[in-house]
Amino acid sequence: MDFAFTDSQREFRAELREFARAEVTPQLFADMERSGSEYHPEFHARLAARGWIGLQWPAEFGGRELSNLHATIFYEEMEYAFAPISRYRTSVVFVGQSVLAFGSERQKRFFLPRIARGELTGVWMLTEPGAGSDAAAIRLRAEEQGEEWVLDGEKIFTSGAQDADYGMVAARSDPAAPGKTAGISLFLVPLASPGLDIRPIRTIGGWSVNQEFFDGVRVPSWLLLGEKHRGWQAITRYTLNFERAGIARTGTLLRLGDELARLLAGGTSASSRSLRQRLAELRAEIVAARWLGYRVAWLYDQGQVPAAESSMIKVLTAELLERLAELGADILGWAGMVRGREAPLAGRVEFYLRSIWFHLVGGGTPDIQRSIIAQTGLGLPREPAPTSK
Amino acid sequence: MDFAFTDSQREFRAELREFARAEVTPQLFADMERSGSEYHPEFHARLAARGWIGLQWPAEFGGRELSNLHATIFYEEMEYAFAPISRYRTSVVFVGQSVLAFGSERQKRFFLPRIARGELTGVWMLTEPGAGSDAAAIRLRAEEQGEEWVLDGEKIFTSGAQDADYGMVAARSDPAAPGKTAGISLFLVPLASPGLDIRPIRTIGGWSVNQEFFDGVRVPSWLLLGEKHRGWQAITRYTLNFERAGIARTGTLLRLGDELARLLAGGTSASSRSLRQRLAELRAEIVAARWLGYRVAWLYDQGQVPAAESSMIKVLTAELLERLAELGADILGWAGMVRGREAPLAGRVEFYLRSIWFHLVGGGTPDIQRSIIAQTGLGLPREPAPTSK
Amino acid sequence: MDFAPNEQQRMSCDAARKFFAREFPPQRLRQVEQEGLAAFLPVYRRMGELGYLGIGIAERDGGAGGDWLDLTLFAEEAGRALLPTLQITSVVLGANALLVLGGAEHRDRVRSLAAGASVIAPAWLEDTDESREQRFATRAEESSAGVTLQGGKRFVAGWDVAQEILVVARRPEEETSWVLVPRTVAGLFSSALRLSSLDTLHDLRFDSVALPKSAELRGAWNTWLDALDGAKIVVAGWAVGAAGAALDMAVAYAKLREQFGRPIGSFQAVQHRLADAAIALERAVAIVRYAAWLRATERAGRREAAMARLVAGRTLRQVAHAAMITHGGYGFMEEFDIQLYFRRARLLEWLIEGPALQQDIIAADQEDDGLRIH
Amino acid sequence: MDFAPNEQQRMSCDAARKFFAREFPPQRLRQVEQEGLAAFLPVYRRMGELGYLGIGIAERDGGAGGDWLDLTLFAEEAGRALLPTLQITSVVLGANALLVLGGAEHRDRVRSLAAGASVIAPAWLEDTDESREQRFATRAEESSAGVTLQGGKRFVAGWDVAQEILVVARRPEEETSWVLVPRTVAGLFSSALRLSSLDTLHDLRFDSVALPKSAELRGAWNTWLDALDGAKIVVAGWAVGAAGAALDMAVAYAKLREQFGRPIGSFQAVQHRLADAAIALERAVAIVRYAAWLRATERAGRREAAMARLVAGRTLRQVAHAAMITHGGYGFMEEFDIQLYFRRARLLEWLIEGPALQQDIIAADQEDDGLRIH
Repeated sequence: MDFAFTDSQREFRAELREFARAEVTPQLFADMERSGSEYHPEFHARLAARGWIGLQWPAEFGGRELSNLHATIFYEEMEYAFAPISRYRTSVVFVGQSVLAFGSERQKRFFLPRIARGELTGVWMLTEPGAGSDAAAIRLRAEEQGEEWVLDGEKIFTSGAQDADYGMVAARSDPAAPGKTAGISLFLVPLASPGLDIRPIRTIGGWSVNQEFFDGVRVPSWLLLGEKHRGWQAITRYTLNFERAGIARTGTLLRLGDELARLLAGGTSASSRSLRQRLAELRAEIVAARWLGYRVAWLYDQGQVPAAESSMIKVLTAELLERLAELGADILGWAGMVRGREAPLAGRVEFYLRSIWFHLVGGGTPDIQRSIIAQTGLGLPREPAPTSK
Repeated sequence: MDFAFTDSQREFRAELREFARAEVTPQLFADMERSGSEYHPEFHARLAARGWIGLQWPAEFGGRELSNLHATIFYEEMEYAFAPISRYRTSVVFVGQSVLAFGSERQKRFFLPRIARGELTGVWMLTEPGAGSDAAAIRLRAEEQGEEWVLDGEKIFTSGAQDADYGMVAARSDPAAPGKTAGISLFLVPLASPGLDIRPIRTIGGWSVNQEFFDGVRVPSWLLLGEKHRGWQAITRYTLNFERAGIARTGTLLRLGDELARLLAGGTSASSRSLRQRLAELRAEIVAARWLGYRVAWLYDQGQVPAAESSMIKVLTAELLERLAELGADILGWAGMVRGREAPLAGRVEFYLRSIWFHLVGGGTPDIQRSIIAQTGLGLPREPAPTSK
Repeated sequence: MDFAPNEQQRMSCDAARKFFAREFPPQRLRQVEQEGLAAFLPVYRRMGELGYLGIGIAERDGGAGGDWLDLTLFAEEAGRALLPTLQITSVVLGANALLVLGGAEHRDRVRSLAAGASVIAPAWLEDTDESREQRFATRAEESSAGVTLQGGKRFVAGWDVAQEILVVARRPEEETSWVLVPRTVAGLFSSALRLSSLDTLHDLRFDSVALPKSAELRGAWNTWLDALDGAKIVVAGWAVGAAGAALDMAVAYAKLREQFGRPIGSFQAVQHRLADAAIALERAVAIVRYAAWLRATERAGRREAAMARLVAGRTLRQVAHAAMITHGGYGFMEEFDIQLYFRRARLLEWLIEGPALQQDIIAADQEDDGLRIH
Repeated sequence: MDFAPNEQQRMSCDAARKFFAREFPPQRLRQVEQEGLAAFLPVYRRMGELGYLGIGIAERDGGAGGDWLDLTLFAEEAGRALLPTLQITSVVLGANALLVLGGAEHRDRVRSLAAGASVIAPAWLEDTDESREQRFATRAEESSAGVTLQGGKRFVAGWDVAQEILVVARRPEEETSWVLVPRTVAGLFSSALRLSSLDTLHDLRFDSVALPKSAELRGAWNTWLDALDGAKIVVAGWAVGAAGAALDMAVAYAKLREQFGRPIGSFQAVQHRLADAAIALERAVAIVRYAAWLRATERAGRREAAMARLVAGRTLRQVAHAAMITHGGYGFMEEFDIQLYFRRARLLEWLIEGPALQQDIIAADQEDDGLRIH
C-alpha cells in the first residue's frame, strides 16, 4: 500500500496548474455565457495542443500512455480552475473510452486520434423519453439494410449534441430478442446525418440539453460499435461505469471548499464558528471522497472496471456538491440566492444549487446507483420481477 | 378551526400535573429498577383509583366518556413526568380499544371495567419469529374444537407478557383461506393458561420482552375477539392504528427538550450556541409534532381511524426521540455515554439512545410506516406481487 | 379544539384556489419570471378589489377584515399557486407596520396598499448577519428641512413596482425610526439583484436623501418585531401551501410515470421519500395554523411564530427536493412546473427572516415548561 | 500509488483475523462485558507475545516494528472483532507518549507495555469542553520530596487493569507536565462509570498525591498533540473495521431473512440503506489508510488525522445504525451480535478526541490549496 504520487504525476500536476492559471481566463467564462454553451472550442483546442486529450490512450491512437490516475489529476486541476471540460469528458470518457474498450481497429484508428487532436467531439445518447432509469427500455430502432443501418426513434437529455460531431447511440437492433436487455446495439452516428433533427430543451441550469429525432437516419455498417445485438452488455460492463467514475467532480468540491473557507475566515461571530464546523466536516468528507476517487482510478489502472465503486464515487461526489452548495447558501444568506457573476463566488453557489439535478441525475439517479451498489457491490438479491399484468 | 383547549381539558391537565408531582417519586424508579420491569402495579392502581384508565370509554364500561384529546393530555403529562405507563398503554390502547371497537357485548362488559379498575392488564401478541414486518404471515394455529379453540405456535417480542393477565393473540384459524390475510382470528387468552410457556428475551434496553410458546392452549369460544377468520381486517382497520397513534411520545420529547435547554442555558461558549440552535430546531419540530398529535387525537374523536396519520405521528415522534437523544449525547460528550441514575439527566440520554430500537421498531418499522403512508395516505400503488417461485 | 376549517374558511379557500387557477396559472408565473413584477400587477390589483390583500386588517383600518388564521389559510392557497410574495412585504408587513407605527394618519395609505392600488417596499436588511438587535448603519438625522437619510439597504423586495419604501434607520440618539421615502426622491440609487427564483430584489443607497419631517415615523422597536412575527406566519403559510402543491405534483407524476413496467410510485425508494415529505408537510401545516390561530386570538406567540416559520421553510425545501428527485431528469427541464417550486424554496425559507435567526429566537425563550398551552 | 496491501500486510491481517476469530469471538466479548477488562487480559497478553501490541513502535524502543499503516491495518482487524481498546490507550497513546516525553529512560516501561505485561492509563480529560489548549485544573507542584498532584481527571480508560496512570497536569509556571502515578499511591481515589458499551471508565481524584521528582516528565505540548494524532488514526482504523463487520452482518442477515416471501435484502429500502452504508465505509477506509500512510511516511498530517478520525467515527455510527435497522426487532435483542457494534459506535467516535474538536482542528488549517498533496 502506497499513497505517494510519482514524480511524473507531480510534474504533470504542476504543468496543469500553470496552464490553468494562464488559460482559464475571465474571457473564457464571458465567451461561454455569450454562447450559452458549456463547450469552448478554442479552449478544447488548447488542451489538444498540449496532448492532454486521451492522455491515457496508447500512443498509436494518439494517446500519451499515461495512467487513469493522471486523468484524475487532470480533472482535479481543471475543475479546481473551473475550466470548461464537459465536452472533453463526453468525448474522451464516454465515447473514446468505449471505442478503446470494445471498438474495432478501424474505429480506434479513426476516432481516437481525431478526438485526441481535438478535431472530433462526441456525445452519449442513451436516454429516451420512455427509458430513463429503466435505461434498457430502448425503443429507438436500428434496422440493417445492406451496408447500412437505418435508425428511427428518439433520444433525450443529450448534453452537447447541438455542436458535437458524433453521437454514440444505443438502439434496438433486434426487437425479437428475448428480454429487453438483449438485441441492443451501439452506433457512432455523425450528428450532421440527414434525417437527424436536434432540438434544444431548456434547463433550469441555464443551458440547453437536447432531444433528437431520428427519421430514417442511415449509418454505415462500420460505425456499429461493439458486438451486434450485444450493446447492452458493453454499456453496463464499460460505458456506464466509465461515465459514473468520469463525472465525479472532486476538483470542484475541493475548490468550493477552499472558497467557502476563505469566506468564513474573517468571521468571528458565534454563528460563523458553527458554519466553520459544518464546513470542516464537509471538507473531511471531500478529502475522503478524493481518496476513494483515486482508488477507483487505480482500479481502472489495474485493468478492472469496478461497477459498484464507480457508482459510489458518482453518487457520493454529487451529493457532496449539493451539501456544499447548501452550506454555501447558508453562509451567504440572501446573497446566496443571487444569480450571476457579480454575486459572491461569481454566483457559483447559486448556480450549483440550481443545477444540482444535472449532477444528481446525470449518469443515473441516486436511486439507481444505490441499487447497483447493493446488488453488484454487496450481492443483495434483485427485486423479484413483478407478475406480468 | 380552533386550537383552544376547553376548561375541562385545562383542569384535567392541572389535575394530572399535580398528581404526577406527588406520585412520580424517586421511589417509583427505584422500584422498577429493582424489579427490572417497566410496570409498576401500585402506580397503575393509583391511576385506576383516579378513574384515569379508559377515560375515553363509555360510562357503562367503567369509562369517563372523555375525549381522545383528554387521553393525549394524559399521556403528555405522564410522560413529561417520566411516569411508568407502558402497561397502561398496552391494556387501554391496544387491548381495551380493540375490545371497544369490535368486541362482543360480553367482552366489553367483562374486560373494560376490569381494565378501568386496574384489576386486569393486557398485552398485544402479533409478531412471530417468521412474521415481523410481514405481520400477516401468522403461523400460530387456532383450531375450533367444540366450545373451545386450541392454539399452537409461537409469538415473540411481547412486552409485559410475564406479568399481564390477558394476551390479545392473532392466530391463523382457517389455514385453507386464500391469501395470507384471510383466515386470521383474534383471541383474548388468559396468560396463565395451561400449555402457554412464556420465556424472557433480554434486550439491550435493560428489560426483557418475551417469547411465548403455545402448546395446545385451550381458549373458550367467547374469547374469540371480533369476527371469526376476519381478524386481519380488524387489526389493520383498528388495532394497528390505535397502537401507532397511542405510542407517540410527545410528552417525553417535550420534557427532554426542556432538560437539554436547561443543560445548555449556562454555557456561553461558541459551541454551546451551535448546540442551542440545533436544540431550537428540534424543539420547533417537537411542538409541530405535538400539534400533529392533537390533530390525530381529534380525528379519532370525530369517529375516524386515520391510518396514514397514525403512522405519521408514530414514525415522526420515534425519530424525533432519536435525534433528541443524539443531540443530548453530543451536548454531554463522554458523560452522555454513562449509564445509570447518577449520570446527567438520570442517564436518560444514554438510555433512550440505547433503547431507541424499541421506539423505532415497536408498532412496525419505519420502513413499514412509510409504505403505509405512501399507499394509504398518498394513494401510491402497491409493489406488484413477485412472481411465485 | 377543531382542526377542520369552518364553513366560511372552506368557502374562502375554495374561492381563492379557483381565482389563482384562473388568474395565475403557471404560464402567468413564467411570464412574471420573464417580465418582472409589473406583469403581476393586474392580478395583484384584482386581488385588492376582491379583498384578498386586506385580509387580516380591520375594515375600519382600511382592510378587508378577517383574522390572522384567515390570512394564513389564504396564504396557503397563494403559496400553492406560487404567487409572488408582494402582498407579504407590501401589505402584511408594510401596511401593518404603518398601522402600528403611524396609526390613524396613515389610514388612507393603508387602504390604498390593501386595495393593491399602491405598493410599499419595506427596507430593513443591511450587510450584516440577520439579527433582532437595533444595529443599523443607515442613519436618519434631523435637518433644517426635516430629516436626512444616509446609508443603504439590501435585498429590498417589491422595489420595482413600489411607490415608496419604508426604511428602518437609526437616529443619532440610538433610537430607531422608520422613514417613508418616495421612489422618486433625489439621492436614492438602486441596483437590481436577480434571484434563483427569478424574482428581482434591489440594493438601495441613500446619499443624503432629504425628506420632510412628516416622513419619519416613531414607535417602539417591539411593535416592529411584532409586525415581523405576523408576516413570518404568513410566509410560513405560503411555504406549506407551495409544499403541498409540490407534493401533489410528485405524487401525480409517480402514479403516471412508468419505468421497469410499473409506475415509479410503486418503488419503495419513491414511496418512502414521498412519505417523508408527507410527514414533514402534515407536521408543518399543524404548527403554522396553530401559530396563526395564536396570533388571531391575541395570545402570546413569538416563539410559535418562529417555530412555524422555521419548520415551514425547512419543509418546503425538503418537499420540493423530494418532488424534484421524483421527476428524475424532467425535474431539470424548464418546461416542467416542478422546478418552479424548487427554485423558490430557499426564498420562502428566508423571506422576512431566515432560519438561523428563528433558532436564536426559539433558544432565547426562557420559560421552562415545554408543556405549556395558551 | 498502490491501494492493495502488500504481501506482508495481507498475511498479517489474515493472521490477526484468525487470531481474533479464535481468541476473541463474541462470547468472549460478552464475558468481558460482564466481568470487566480483567477477563480480557489473557487475550491481551497473548497479543503482546505475538507482537501485536508493539506494532508501530521500533524494535530498538521495545516495540515490534512495523509502521503506522501496519498498525492501522491491524486496528481494522481488531475493530472488526470489537476488541476492547486497551491497546490504544495503553500502548498507542501511553507508550508512545512515554517515548517522546521520557525517551530512553522509559524503554523498559515501553517494552513491558508493548508486551502486554503491564498497562498504563493516560488521564487527560477534565470537566471542560474538549480542547487542544493547555487548560487543566489539575496541578503538579514541586514539593520538598518531589512533586504533589492536586485535582482530578475524568473518563480514564483502562484504569481497572492499569499499574499506573499518566496524568497531564499544569505546573505553576503554566507549563504542562506529565506525571506517572502508580495505582496504589495514597491520596488517589477513583469512581467507576459504566458506559453504554459496558466498558468501565473511571473518574480519578488526586488529593495531594505525593510523588518523587522522577515521576514527572517534561516535553513540548506539541509532542503530546502528535501522540494524540497518532492514536486517533488507530481509533479510526478500529472504527472502520467495526463498521465493516457490522455491514457484513447486515448484508448476511438481509440475504437470509425473508418477509413477504422474499429476502428482505431485495427491498429497495433495505438495499439503499445498506448502499449508503457501503459508500460511507469505502470513503472512510480510503481516508483512514491515507492518514495512516502519511504518518508512516512522516509527512505532515495533523489535518488528515483529524479528517480520518471524524469521518471514521461518523461512518461507524451510520453503518451500525443501518445494520441495526436492517435487523428489525432482532437488533434490540441481547443475543444478537449486531447490538454489540451499535452500543460501541459512539465510544469509538469519541475515544481519544471527539468530533467537534476534529472539526475545529480541520477548520484551523489555514492553507488555502485544497488540492495539495504530500
